[in-house]
Amino acid sequence: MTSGTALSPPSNADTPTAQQRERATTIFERSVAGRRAGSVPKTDVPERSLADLIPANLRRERPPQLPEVSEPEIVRHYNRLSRRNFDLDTGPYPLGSCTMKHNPRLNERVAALPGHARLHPAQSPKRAQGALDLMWRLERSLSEICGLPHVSLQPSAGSHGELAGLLLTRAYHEDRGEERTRVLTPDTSHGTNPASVTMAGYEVVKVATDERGGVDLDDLRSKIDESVACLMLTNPNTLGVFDENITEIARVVHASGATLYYDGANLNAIMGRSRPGDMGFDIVHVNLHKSFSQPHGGGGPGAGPIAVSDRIEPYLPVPRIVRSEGGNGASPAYDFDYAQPKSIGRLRGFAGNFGVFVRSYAYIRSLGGDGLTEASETAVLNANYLLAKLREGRAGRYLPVAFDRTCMHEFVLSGAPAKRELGVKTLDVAKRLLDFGFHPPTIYFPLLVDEALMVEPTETETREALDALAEAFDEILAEAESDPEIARKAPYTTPVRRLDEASASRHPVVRQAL
Amino acid sequence: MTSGTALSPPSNADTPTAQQRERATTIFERSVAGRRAGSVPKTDVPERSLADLIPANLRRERPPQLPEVSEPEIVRHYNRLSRRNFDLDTGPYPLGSCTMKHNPRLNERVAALPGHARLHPAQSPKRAQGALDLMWRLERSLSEICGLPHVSLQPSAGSHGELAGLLLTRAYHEDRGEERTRVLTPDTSHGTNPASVTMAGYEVVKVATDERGGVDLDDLRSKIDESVACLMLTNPNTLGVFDENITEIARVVHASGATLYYDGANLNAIMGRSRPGDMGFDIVHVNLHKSFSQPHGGGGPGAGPIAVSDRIEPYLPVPRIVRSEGGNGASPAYDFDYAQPKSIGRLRGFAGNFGVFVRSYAYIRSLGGDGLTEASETAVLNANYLLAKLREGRAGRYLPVAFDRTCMHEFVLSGAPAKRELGVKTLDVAKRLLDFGFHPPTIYFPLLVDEALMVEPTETETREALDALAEAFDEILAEAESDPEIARKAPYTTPVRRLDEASASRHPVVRQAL
Amino acid sequence: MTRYTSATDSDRQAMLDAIGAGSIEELFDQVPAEVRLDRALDLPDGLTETECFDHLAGLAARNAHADAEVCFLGAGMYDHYVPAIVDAITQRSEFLTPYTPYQPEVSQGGLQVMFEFQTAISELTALPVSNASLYEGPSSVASAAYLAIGATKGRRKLVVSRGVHPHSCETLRTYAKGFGADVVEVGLDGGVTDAAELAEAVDTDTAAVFVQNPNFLGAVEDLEALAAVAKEAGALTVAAVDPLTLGVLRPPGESGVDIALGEGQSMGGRLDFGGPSFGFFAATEEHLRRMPGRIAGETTDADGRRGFVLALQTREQHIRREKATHNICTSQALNALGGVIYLAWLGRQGIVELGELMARRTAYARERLAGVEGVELLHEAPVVREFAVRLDAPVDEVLDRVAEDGIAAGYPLAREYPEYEDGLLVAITERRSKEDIDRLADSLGAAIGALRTHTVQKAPIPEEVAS
Amino acid sequence: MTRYTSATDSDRQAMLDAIGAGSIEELFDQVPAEVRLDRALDLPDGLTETECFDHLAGLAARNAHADAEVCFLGAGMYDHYVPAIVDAITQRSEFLTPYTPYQPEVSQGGLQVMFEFQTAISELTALPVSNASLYEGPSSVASAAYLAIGATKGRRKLVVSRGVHPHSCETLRTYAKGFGADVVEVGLDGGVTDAAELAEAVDTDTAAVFVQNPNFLGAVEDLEALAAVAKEAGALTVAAVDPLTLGVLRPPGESGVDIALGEGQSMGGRLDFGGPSFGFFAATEEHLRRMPGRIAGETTDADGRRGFVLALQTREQHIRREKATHNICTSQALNALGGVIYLAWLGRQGIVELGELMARRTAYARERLAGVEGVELLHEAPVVREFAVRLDAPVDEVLDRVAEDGIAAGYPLAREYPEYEDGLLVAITERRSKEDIDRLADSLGAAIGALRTHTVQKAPIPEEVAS
Ligand SMILES: Cc1ncc(COP(=O)(O)O)c(C=O)c1O
Ligand SMILES: Cc1ncc(COP(=O)(O)O)c(C=O)c1O
Repeated sequence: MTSGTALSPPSNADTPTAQQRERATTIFERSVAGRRAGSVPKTDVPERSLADLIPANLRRERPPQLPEVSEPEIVRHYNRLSRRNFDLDTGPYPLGSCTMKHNPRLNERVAALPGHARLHPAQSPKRAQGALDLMWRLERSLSEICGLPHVSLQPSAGSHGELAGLLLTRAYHEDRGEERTRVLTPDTSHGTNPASVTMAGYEVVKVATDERGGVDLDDLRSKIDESVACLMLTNPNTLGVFDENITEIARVVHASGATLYYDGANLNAIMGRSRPGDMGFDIVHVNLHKSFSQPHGGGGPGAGPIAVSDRIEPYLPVPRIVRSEGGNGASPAYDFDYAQPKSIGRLRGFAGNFGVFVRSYAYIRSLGGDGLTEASETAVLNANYLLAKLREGRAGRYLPVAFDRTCMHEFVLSGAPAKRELGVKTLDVAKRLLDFGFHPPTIYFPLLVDEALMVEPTETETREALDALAEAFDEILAEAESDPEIARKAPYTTPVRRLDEASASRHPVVRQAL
Repeated sequence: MTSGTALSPPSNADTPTAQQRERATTIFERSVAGRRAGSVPKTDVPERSLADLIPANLRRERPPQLPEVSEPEIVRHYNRLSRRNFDLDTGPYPLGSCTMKHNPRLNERVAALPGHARLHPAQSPKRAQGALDLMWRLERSLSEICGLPHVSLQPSAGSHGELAGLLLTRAYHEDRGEERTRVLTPDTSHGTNPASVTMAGYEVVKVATDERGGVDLDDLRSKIDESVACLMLTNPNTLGVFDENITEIARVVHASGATLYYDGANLNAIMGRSRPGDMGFDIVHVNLHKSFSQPHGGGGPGAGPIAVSDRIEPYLPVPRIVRSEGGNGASPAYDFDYAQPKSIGRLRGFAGNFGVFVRSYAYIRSLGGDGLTEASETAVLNANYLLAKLREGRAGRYLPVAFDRTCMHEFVLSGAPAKRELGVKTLDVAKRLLDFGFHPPTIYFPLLVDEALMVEPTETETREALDALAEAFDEILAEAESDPEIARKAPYTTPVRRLDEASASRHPVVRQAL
Repeated sequence: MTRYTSATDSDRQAMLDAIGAGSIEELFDQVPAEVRLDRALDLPDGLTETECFDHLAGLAARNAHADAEVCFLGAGMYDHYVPAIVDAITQRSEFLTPYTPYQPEVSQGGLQVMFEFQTAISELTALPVSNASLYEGPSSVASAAYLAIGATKGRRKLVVSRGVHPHSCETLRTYAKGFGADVVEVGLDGGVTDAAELAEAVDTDTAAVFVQNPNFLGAVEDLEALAAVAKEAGALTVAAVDPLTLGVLRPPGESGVDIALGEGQSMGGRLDFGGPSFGFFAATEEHLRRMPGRIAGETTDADGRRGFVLALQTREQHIRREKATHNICTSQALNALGGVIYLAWLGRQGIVELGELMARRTAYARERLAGVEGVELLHEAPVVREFAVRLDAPVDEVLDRVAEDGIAAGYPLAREYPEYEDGLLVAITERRSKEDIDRLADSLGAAIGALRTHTVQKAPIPEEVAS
Repeated sequence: MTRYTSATDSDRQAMLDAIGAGSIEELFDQVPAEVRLDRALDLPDGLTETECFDHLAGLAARNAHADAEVCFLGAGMYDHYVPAIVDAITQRSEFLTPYTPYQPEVSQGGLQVMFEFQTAISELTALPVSNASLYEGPSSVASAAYLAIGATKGRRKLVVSRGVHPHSCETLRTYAKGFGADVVEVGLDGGVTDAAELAEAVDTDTAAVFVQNPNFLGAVEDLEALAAVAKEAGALTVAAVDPLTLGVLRPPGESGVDIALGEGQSMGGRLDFGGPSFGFFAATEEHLRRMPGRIAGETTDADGRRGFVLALQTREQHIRREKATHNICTSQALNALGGVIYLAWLGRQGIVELGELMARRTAYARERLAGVEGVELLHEAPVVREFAVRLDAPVDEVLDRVAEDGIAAGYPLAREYPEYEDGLLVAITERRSKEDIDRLADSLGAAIGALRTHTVQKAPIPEEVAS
């Protein structure tokens, strides 16, 4: 119903859609010499030739070829372009590991308040007390949710948080005079984990996954030693299952002196139900653009605050936010503290993605503690319900769940049987889903699972939407039983059809020729 | 190009589009008992049973069956619905007489400022000086543009302004002890004109149009006498031509003691070039949602301020805005004046559509006097260019212009030859245009012209867009030459195809059954 | 070139060539010299976007708005919270920029919204048919009179309760001149419409009786009793109702009312200093073909798909011209969209909870203020969201003082109700907390106290008052 | 049920039945008891939308923002006007809510925007290839270091001009720990990078030289001369540039720079107390396959239609994992969209006019302030949008006084440049008029004057000063 496809979509491309008939035209191609939208105020100070102000050799001769278009053309161009995107408000977006939950517009409204949106980052903290107070409150909230005492909001996204965590780990060990060189990550880990490890100057060592989908304890024990700086985990992990051995894992890691890092991308499964700090993690990053409703914006912005234990605290990035209780009834005062001798230093300019903090803080206050817990419970309920629905149908046979147990907020299917028995790859199923008005799940990740489909419905999808999604899967597999070509050539109804990604990398064209 | 159709659209409905496959589902049909979006703050005052506050016989028993839906469902529902509309930011919208010009987003921004959007209408004028100042400035601007000294912003739209003008006329004549019963309108006039005449208690008398498209002077002379209260004109009129005899018409009308009313819907043709006041009009209404860029909103809101001459001024609606110069350097003060003994009284609550005033005032200040003049010049240039382009192609033969002369901001074609020679009606051409990605012109108006198409491109369309529109017309007529069925059965690509309007009126279903 | 046009000099030249004209001047030849403006408009030069924004922001800064004050102003428009989704959705170009849906195939979004809106209003009012909006409240009352005169075969008397919003009464009088009808007013008794006086006023020439619920003084009327009087004489009953009270108050459709209408601002609308908002208009089945304004109807397309169109257009000016049931064309579609989004957001439970919260807070506020020295109730009738008091000090001066505490205390009745020269109307919404109400009470008390002693110094008065 | 979820009790029951679970509790059985949270989160209760709005508005009200003050703050982020169309377009769900475009067939909008963005950045910097955004300015500098180390086969020395933004230097130092690289700083001379000192610092182990233009003190650097020194030693030149000066300043691509990057906030971005904004990153062709971040590329679909995809993904973490050129995943796509809309809005003429206006106003402001008693220029190098002065009074106290006049006078240099303990950085945009500048000058003069005489009273000092 929400998916909006009463009848099944076309299975051929005989009649191109309106968008398909339209040649993609860039704003630069719409440029006509002399046209313009914006205008700059007239000079109200003495007219001076630029020659007097900037030496000739430092001046630009030919202006950059920016587009020359009128305002109506710009608005029409980008409005039309926007309709070539699938978005969260079009239909279900069960993209595994990405937590595509509803983006409340209240958060956009409060982020746009001039007191937030128009606050200059170089404003004296004395005159930005509301902003520091908000950041302080968000730090405290995340601390409670993660079960770790100290928070830095500075990292700009999850991977930035990972890098921060690894540099904190390095600082921690070096401060204790230890030289550690290796970081362990499960073979199911997200690509940012190993990439961050390398950027932090460590060597990546893979840890195997056991038959329950958790960390293979024997493999872990065999690989851990004094050269290991850190174990990076996601829990529930990218298979959507909770590692039941987490306490033992933490014991082993701590015994070796390494730190235990929590990749918070899957926090949406356990808010109010379980806390990384209580599991023994030393460092956690949180993706505010996942569990805390910051819109993804087509690839950002986000924010990746980190929460840490006492032993890591001295190394947190600067500036820190400090609060001093206002004596006799006065309200407390907030300030930035730069004087942290052991700090790893800055990870970016100013104090982080404040606009994101505003949205996520508004989200946390809107739901409250119970609401966050209910959000996680419903996310897990929705995932298990969708999985059950899929099992009932053809997916049960062609797209079995990779690890057959109760899942958390997401689950991973294997398209291996579909490929084998129907000749339809996971990629084909995903593309065909587009014709049914759904965004496909994450595909071919985690690498561990053959032909993986990683499905995360989130708590904000309705039961009807999940039913419709399950039906679509079933119909696609039914089609494939009779004619696999349909999926192999899909999609048919999207603004463009299957794109040649290989050639785009072989002969990259990365800008409009002018 | 802007139209976005490189290839011509399908000419059959064999493959329904995604939107066509989707059954229209109302928000009420999405309702599930117990779901909700908004929440109401908890009671912070003593809990009281309603029974103590409202007698049982005045209380409601069963609550109204409003939808029960979560916020994500609402957002998705209306976002998806929105895509079933054609809008100004999708493509050209040459709807004659409606002036579908670009809607600047700056105007939306300033209208949303809390000082405007959150200002209560019952606020004391003392504490709303900015709002009254803005209204005063807008009144003065419209006065200058119309060439008439006095303005009331109160009317809510054009037709409201017309009614105001006719009630002003009544008050004016009655005040002079005259009993006049008839109002003249050309046969080309817009439907609101005669409808307003009737609501104002007058009898409508039609005046003929001459072969140049203007008022037939002989017919006018033959019908005017002491029983005539007013002549309502649009100039340029709905044929898009300027009445060259306007001065003589004004002389005749005034000689009879009647008032001359100007329907300002076409003001966009002459801003800064000619002024109704200078033509001899006593009363003018201005559609802020046409010439002054207030978005049409799918059928409002708008505003229809009126400008009048000295002799009409005493009867203007209350409240009036009055300005008192602040003595010695103090800034002037503004107030509402209700004490106007001869006023016709109120036409609505409070002081008019203030939010619209803000947008239109911002528009006037953005363009300035020269900008407004250029807007009108470009509107006339665009119309004549499009007409020339059409003439070059098949439209010249099948859709000839009704009055063959230079047009102003719009022109009227006659589909009579197309109907006769191709068997394709104006309605068919209009529906087929939808498949080409254009909104059709106004059709079957003015009534005077057989199979009329009324085309108003406005100044904000690009030359490329006009070329594309002309091409589309030509292609449609080419198709019709070979196969008229294509147009007769169009459209094929819209969310729904041709709708049965007759049955909707024969057996009206005007609400969702629950 | 303005920033909203795109014709460059070379565009202009090429276009003139295509037209075969030598200059733009030439295109205006048809405008006779004597009516051409031979000078530039006497208006300020155009501003860049940033200058224009700063100028408008400067004007806005001179208004005391409802975020800058604690606002107890009502009198027809109320400071209810506007959900963020209302702005987010109504600002989408697809809803913001189209014209009235004359081409239904590409207007299904707007038309379905109208259909949903009509359903919501029909549910609220418990009347079977609703239009898709009118301009706003008071002019809708006048439009109902036009309908009533037609429906009652030319009866020409309009009987109006003094409890109806003064703006509505004045608008009705303005329009009545055109209708050739007489407006007769019926007074109040104990805050509500005087039923006996009404019975006397209504006769066989009466086209309609106009009442409001809650009425302008906040009192809940007995619609059923009043409607009975009208029906008796074969007149229609027109009730202006407050939509957000319809979760708790008996709906007009269950009270014998023929036409229910009202101001829609409180349903997701901005205050906007009074407009744009929208008027709603619902009626019994028999009046469907006399309704003013647009009405969306359900139908099917060539392939049998469900779809929506403008129904019954033969009522309208663009078809029926001088015989139209009304002259309205552009209405308030976008505001009505905001209304239906708001009602879906509030939902079946919310509309009741909101009514109950308002009733309880209003009761608290009324008692709290009644307890303030120098304040007494203007009437004792039941109220749900607004109530009237009398102040023992010059109202305008009191308001000015209270304003200094950052409070807009209410709407002074004096201008429109000389008989309540000392009257003040106080409105409550879900945004006015108990704490706000207590602040109001304290500030009012202080202001009245100060002004009274102030008066004391001015004129000698009996001890007992002075002490 | 939260207002963002829709599972009612009966939904929940039906869903549990379908799952075959007795309770939601049961679904969490896999979480070992010892790590389950057996209490409610210690967070405040949820708020209704209106309460939440009021709470956030209350916090916002405690910030002195750029509409409430005349803002001369810069230091990397600037108060430029954000055109209304930027908000209108970036707030459309279709751009606001999607994830990174992993399914290109339904992400052509976002992908084409990236392609247009890359083109605009390439034009601005006069470098052939650009990515689709990084987090923000300073971390982009560190990312360039990572590229340079790879590109120079493991050279491990990073030479940084003291004219580079302190936040960038500090971020570079933080990252360098991970890279195992050394950061060496080169000082300034007369406001600009000391070329001689640079020449000494750069050697064959130098991976890259980092400069900024205009530099942190506002001075325009001679990029070409500095780049030549680097090239000499086979090191890359990385220039952090201010995009809105590139209409008038010689672009890095024409000055021998290998990598140009910077902070994008000034191009249509909000101030947002420092983020989110975006970083841009452009380079010479040879570095394409080492670039960090997303890059959109043009291709064709199965029917030969033009389309866009994420190109060169084999550089990225989700494919190459530990061998990736960078770890970045979520970036700043929405802010980059704002940037390309802004640049299209400003256009080819506008970018030049804006640069000229800033240069002229900055020159005026610099002279005006230099004329103020107690203010002198910190350097005489050419400037275009920002300049540095020294104050003859405690800077922080001066700023507090000036703030009382509703002016944010500038950025104090003391913390990051102890050698300029009395330094103040003043930024100019198209929003700061001559009038604003004059107000600043007067207010500064008054504040300094007051504080000096103030000091007089404190300590005895030579007459000539006192008089
Ligand atoms: C499991 C996991 N870890 C890390 C990340 C990286 O987070 P970000 O994209 O915010 O850098 C993601 C994002 O997809 C993820 O799913
Ligand atoms: C010529 C003319 N007159 C009057 C009107 C009525 O204006 P409004 O829709 O604002 O009531 C219109 C609107 O289409 C019109 O075109």
